[in-house]
Amino acid sequence: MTTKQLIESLLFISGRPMSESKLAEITQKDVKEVRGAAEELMSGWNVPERGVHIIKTGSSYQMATNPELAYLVKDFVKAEQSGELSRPSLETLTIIAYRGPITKAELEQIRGVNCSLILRNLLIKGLVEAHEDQEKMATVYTITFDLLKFLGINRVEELPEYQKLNSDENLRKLLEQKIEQASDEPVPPAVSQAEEK
Amino acid sequence: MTTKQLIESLLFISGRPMSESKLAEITQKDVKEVRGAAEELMSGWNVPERGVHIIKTGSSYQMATNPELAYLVKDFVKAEQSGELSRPSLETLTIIAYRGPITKAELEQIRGVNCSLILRNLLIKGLVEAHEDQEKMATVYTITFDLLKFLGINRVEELPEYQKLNSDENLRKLLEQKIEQASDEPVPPAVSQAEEK
Amino acid sequence: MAYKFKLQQFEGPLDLLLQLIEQEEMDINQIALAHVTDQYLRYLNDSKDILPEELADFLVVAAKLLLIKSKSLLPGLQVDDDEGTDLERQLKMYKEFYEASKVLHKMILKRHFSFTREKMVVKIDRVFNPPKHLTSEKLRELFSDVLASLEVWVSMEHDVIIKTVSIRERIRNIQEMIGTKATLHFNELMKTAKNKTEVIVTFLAILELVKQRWVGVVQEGTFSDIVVRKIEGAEGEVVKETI
Repeated sequence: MTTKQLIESLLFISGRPMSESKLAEITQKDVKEVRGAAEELMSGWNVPERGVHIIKTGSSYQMATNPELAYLVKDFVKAEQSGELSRPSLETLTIIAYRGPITKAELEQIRGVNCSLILRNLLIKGLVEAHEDQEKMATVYTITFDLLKFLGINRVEELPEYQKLNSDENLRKLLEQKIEQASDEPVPPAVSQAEEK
Repeated sequence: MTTKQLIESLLFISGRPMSESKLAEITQKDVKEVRGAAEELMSGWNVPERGVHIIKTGSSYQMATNPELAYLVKDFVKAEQSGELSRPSLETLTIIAYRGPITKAELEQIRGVNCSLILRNLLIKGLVEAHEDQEKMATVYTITFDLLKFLGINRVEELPEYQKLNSDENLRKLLEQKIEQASDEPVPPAVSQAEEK
Repeated sequence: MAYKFKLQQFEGPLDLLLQLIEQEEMDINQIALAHVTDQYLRYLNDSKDILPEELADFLVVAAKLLLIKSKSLLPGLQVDDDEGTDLERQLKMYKEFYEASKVLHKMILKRHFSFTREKMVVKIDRVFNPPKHLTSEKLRELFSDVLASLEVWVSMEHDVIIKTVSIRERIRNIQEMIGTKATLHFNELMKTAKNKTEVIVTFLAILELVKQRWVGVVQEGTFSDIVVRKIEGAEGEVVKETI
């Protein structure tokens, strides 16, 4: 039996998120092999012509329906899909999606405002998860499967402009470019008016 | 959307046998087309290297584990039933012990995180049980009689410092705050599905 | 200059700043930041939308803006440049994610949701499997820990309201002090501030009073104490719309 087969089968039986370590424990394979096989599965399953996809966040996997079929499946499972995200929730989730795993301090640095309450709300709603990062010795936050399902993507890497916004380095370069450009520009005439009074 | 895709997603999400006529009704295709698509699906899925197969009984189809992997199902069930409790699970258990009967919403307000998966885990391990509370019109959780016996007591009131800890002032305040907050909060995006009938 | 435009509800100080700059159709740079400083401060003073627990964050940005503004007014002023470019970079970064959040919002509105199966395809029988070393005493300990962790949430809002002083309160406070003393020393005033936030609030309050010609400030030498003095004829409440 190949590891791919075993994982496929387990994800189907459970229907819920399964972590690499849990999959490794049940299949008695090592985590690295599980990860490799799971990634292979994802590239096989996550194509437009398949009705079922495999979605991933952090180091967990789950089987889910192809988001293009939402119109059909929602009636069958009688899903409630009411509700809107508030602006602070959306903003916080966006940052965590692109920059997760992220600490509360890093999040607050980007939003410029205390995020304790909004994080708590998102944790309770199950849109965000907290983990202990052993290296950073800090709590880090990531998005959950529920948010992936809500966005209709298989993993955060599929978000628009993920590479650019995910890496601090890319973003820093981008921002610096803009600063340089701005300083090269001739001073706009608006400046004199700017200093009213 | 192809009929194959639609059937694949429906068989996955249901996990149970679905008749050709039922599939035709939901997908709004005719029975003949459904049969053709399902047969095609079967020849694609039912190969030794796949972990999940599609089986046919009479004129019904069902997604199921590759029969070669029957042992894996047993391993999975065992893994679900056994295993030590994580710290968050233990915390949840103690809250149910001291504050039960308690709703999921109250539990989440106290713990500050979503408790769906933890509750399910505690239920499988026979540590807590669910009841319908007629007055609250909600499901409430209590610890099981088995757990009481294991702890060597007859009722939760015999837990150490029960009176004091059960009627903690901060706990009362927090649960009251919840009601105030909940009313002006946006509705969460409910992607989780209702029970299909 | 009176501001007449209406801003959307804002989420935090960077959002307010971004909206002000976009309203002026300016790019994010030091000039734009200096330009909107007054509007920002006025919003801070008047807005009832700012949550008490977020006030401190708004004030930190106010302090950075004032530094940028003072540099643009006094080009010779020797100040460390970091704060200004920091704020500029921070605001640009915030804008990137703010724009991204609008894209995500559109994705969600499409309602292309994925669905997962709640029920397992196999039935799992419940077996009683208690944690081996669990005792009543252990339960009591864990529950006490849980209760202790609640303290921070329960007391949070209460604390913030007591601790923070609004700019308006501080203005009234300084007016009263100056009413009895006629002159005040800046250092003395700062000593009454209990934390960094209050230092900034006090500073902003004095600035507001200067702007409204209620007090004048005099400094004898470069490092000597600043004297705050009531201007002759200034009476009564501070009028809000003076400039």
